[in-house]
Amino acid sequence: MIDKKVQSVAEAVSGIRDGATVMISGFGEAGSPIELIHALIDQGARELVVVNNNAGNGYVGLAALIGAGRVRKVICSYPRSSHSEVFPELYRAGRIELELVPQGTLAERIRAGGAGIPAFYTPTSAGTPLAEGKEVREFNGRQYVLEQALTGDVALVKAERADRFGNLVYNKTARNFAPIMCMAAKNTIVQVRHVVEAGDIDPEAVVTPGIFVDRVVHVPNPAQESKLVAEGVRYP
Amino acid sequence: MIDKKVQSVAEAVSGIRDGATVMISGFGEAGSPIELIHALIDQGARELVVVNNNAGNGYVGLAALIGAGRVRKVICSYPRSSHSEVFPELYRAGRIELELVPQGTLAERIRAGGAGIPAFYTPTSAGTPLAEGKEVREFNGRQYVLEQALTGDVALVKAERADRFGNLVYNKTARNFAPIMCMAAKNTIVQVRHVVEAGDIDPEAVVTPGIFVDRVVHVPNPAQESKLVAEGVRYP
Amino acid sequence: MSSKPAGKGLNREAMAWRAAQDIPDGAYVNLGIGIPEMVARFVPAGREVIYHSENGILGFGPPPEPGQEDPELINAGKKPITLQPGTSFFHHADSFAMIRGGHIDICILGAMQVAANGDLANWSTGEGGVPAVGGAMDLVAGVKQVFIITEHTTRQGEPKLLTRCTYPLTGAGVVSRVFTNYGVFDVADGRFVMREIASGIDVEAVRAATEGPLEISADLKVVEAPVPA
Amino acid sequence: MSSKPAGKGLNREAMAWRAAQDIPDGAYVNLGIGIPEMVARFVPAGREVIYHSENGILGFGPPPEPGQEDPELINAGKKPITLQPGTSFFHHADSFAMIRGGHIDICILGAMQVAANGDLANWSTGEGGVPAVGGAMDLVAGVKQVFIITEHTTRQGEPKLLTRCTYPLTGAGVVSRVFTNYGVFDVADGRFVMREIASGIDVEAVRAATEGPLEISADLKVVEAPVPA
Repeated sequence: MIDKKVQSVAEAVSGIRDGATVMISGFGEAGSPIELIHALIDQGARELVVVNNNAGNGYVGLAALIGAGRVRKVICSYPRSSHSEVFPELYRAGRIELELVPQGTLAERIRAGGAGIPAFYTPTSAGTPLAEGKEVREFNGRQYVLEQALTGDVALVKAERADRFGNLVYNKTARNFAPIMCMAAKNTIVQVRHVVEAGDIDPEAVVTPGIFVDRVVHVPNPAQESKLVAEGVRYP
Repeated sequence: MIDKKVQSVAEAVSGIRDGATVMISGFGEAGSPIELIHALIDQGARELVVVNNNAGNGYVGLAALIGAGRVRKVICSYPRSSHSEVFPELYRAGRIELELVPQGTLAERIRAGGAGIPAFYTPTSAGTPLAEGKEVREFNGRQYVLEQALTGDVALVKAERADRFGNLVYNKTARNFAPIMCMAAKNTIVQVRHVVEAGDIDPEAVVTPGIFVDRVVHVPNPAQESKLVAEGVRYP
Repeated sequence: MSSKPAGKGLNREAMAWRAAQDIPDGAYVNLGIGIPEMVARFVPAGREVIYHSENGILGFGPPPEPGQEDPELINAGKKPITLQPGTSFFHHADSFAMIRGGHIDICILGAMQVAANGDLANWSTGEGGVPAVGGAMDLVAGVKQVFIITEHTTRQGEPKLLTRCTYPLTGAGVVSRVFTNYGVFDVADGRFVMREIASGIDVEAVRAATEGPLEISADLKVVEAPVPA
Repeated sequence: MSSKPAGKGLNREAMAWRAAQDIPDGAYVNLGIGIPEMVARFVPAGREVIYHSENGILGFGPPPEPGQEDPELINAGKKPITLQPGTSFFHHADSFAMIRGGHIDICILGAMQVAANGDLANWSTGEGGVPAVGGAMDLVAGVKQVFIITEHTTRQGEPKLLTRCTYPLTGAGVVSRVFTNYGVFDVADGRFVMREIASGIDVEAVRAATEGPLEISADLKVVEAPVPA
């Protein structure tokens, strides 16, 4: 019988290797799989390339992973926020690499990676410094930039509910990058607030079909990043 | 107040021009907006380019539109079926044009059209006659074919439920091409079994957000194409 | 025409109010962070506007009452918002398909510099620091009409409406209208066309504060902002 | 080795049964129209297999009881299917993202011709008529393993396992295994490697009916099909 559930976040992140490309869901704190990220810190993989919209807040979650020196490079659209200290400091010191990608191009590159599309043209960034070094081509009189797919060795994702097949639904705007990251990674690891029986999720309302999911771990009361930041928590 | 509902299928298809590219949802009969197609026959637009997975069955729906001589060209993946007479006859007589597209490429071209992506590379059809005349390019040691976006002047779509904003949900495998056609057409016209109040569709379960929909018409008891075909019905 | 000292013109609320008047009933609108976010408060009664945010929500409502915030119900500015009848959620690729695919009618953004050819610079001064772009380049590339709300000059008094942007571009030839504290400007045919002027502001003062080519509409009107200026 | 006349070998059910044995527990599988569709009936007990169909469904069940058919619940062959716990629906672009993106483990298709270099021809004889391709080119381009079930020769007795396909290709270098009425063949390193032979079939008869380079495995086994042949 298919059952993608594992018993702990430690088991969920086992096997992630040094040098892996790790996609991490979330837009700011909404949808950030903070317990999986902390488990990855404990697990110890190094030289990671992280794909996320941002670069973490305070000293927990993604910021803690970066702060622990585990991340070689961040691919993101917006690495600044009012509570981001860790990434800016390392970046200014030349100790971490940044690939800055417009947010929609980032989303489309991830979606392309999941859909078997190696590259596509987009109008975004044409005529700007972010198109430098990239092929530009005209279609119907307008300039478009060639962008390449992004894939992950691993995705760490937060969802609301899962069944044993890995079918997922999300909560409100915590959905954001999660569904496309599930598609684009070889090994998709999901923390969920609720584990339900097969058949309990309406087949019309499944957002991520289980085919895109490898491991599911039950985290019934996930931490809220902004609260941890406000409390000055540091992980570990 | 926004209200995309119109009062009749005739009003729904009003304004469709000669020469328009018309995307029509459905996979065989499942999801085919048969009442809208019949209204389009009555409306009279000619020289249409139709995008559909197939080319109609019997002498109703899409087959009737083609049989009425309204269609200049069909863009599809599979124009044959056990009950398709109209298209094959016109095709053999050289009286209708066919652009044959692999089904996944067809879906992706439509999705690209809706997403503002003018072109993309795909492995599908590389090394086959359907790649002839197309740019082929290597990424990571594999051959990919450049495919262009498809957009529609109009989409005729069948859905299960809509609210006044045009938010849509579908029924089972009748969903198929409808959501991406809603995205790819300038004027998306939808027939629905049920019209519901705003707020009655779970925001987590909306499949097509209303931004992709222009007109909604209530067709509470849509005909079943296979029954009409079995009964030998011809439209008009 | 006498050249009296320029007043401050419209305040932030008045600029947001003026931009809101140009949003038609039924429009799909994306509002940037800062003054643009305030626009929603000033849309005229009777117009139903549907707001989109990059992080995957359409048709959301105003900020919640204090204490009712949901950290998983936010806009792209990471501020709390609310559900209302007709809201829908979707993932990031679908959200930017709406943007890039030309489905959003209007986006309203801030600017560091706007050029008379429609170029916009609003993400980087090009001077180092940590670069961050977010969804701005996607919005200006995809949304049908790009409106800008900005102070007419920098805090140092330097013009922001230029012949050519000197900062790195967000998009080339993308801006169609600019709302500043001095008035309303269309961007057309390589110049700024001033359509409306703030009460108490002198045309010559606007000329002096504008580096790019500026045409004054023969039909120049005064901005009628009911918001206390 | 004596060359006795070749029997017919496995019948359609036996071919489907044999292919079904090679589907592991937990696999995501897409079955083509015809004999491949029959494979689902023969998956060994205890293995849970998740079936995908191009028209936007994953995890569906067997055909319904007569009278229970739903015209809006069908597979890509337009035949009625059923829901079961864990089924999900999605649109066509997402469905082919599963295919093209390498998320389906195995697809099983029919063939007009298969070549020893893995080329497949199964959509057109190139001889006119109304061409139709469906999702075959997407499946062979994207699915991790492509299995073929086919009679070993055409009705006219012409070989279907060739050095090079003469019909228009569905995909180049895509087939990994072929199940015929004569046995089981891996496609590897530019040749067919016969792993198993149908009971009552002579190796020399297989050689005679195979145009492409054929190697007989040193470990050749007899297909153990419990299905009446």
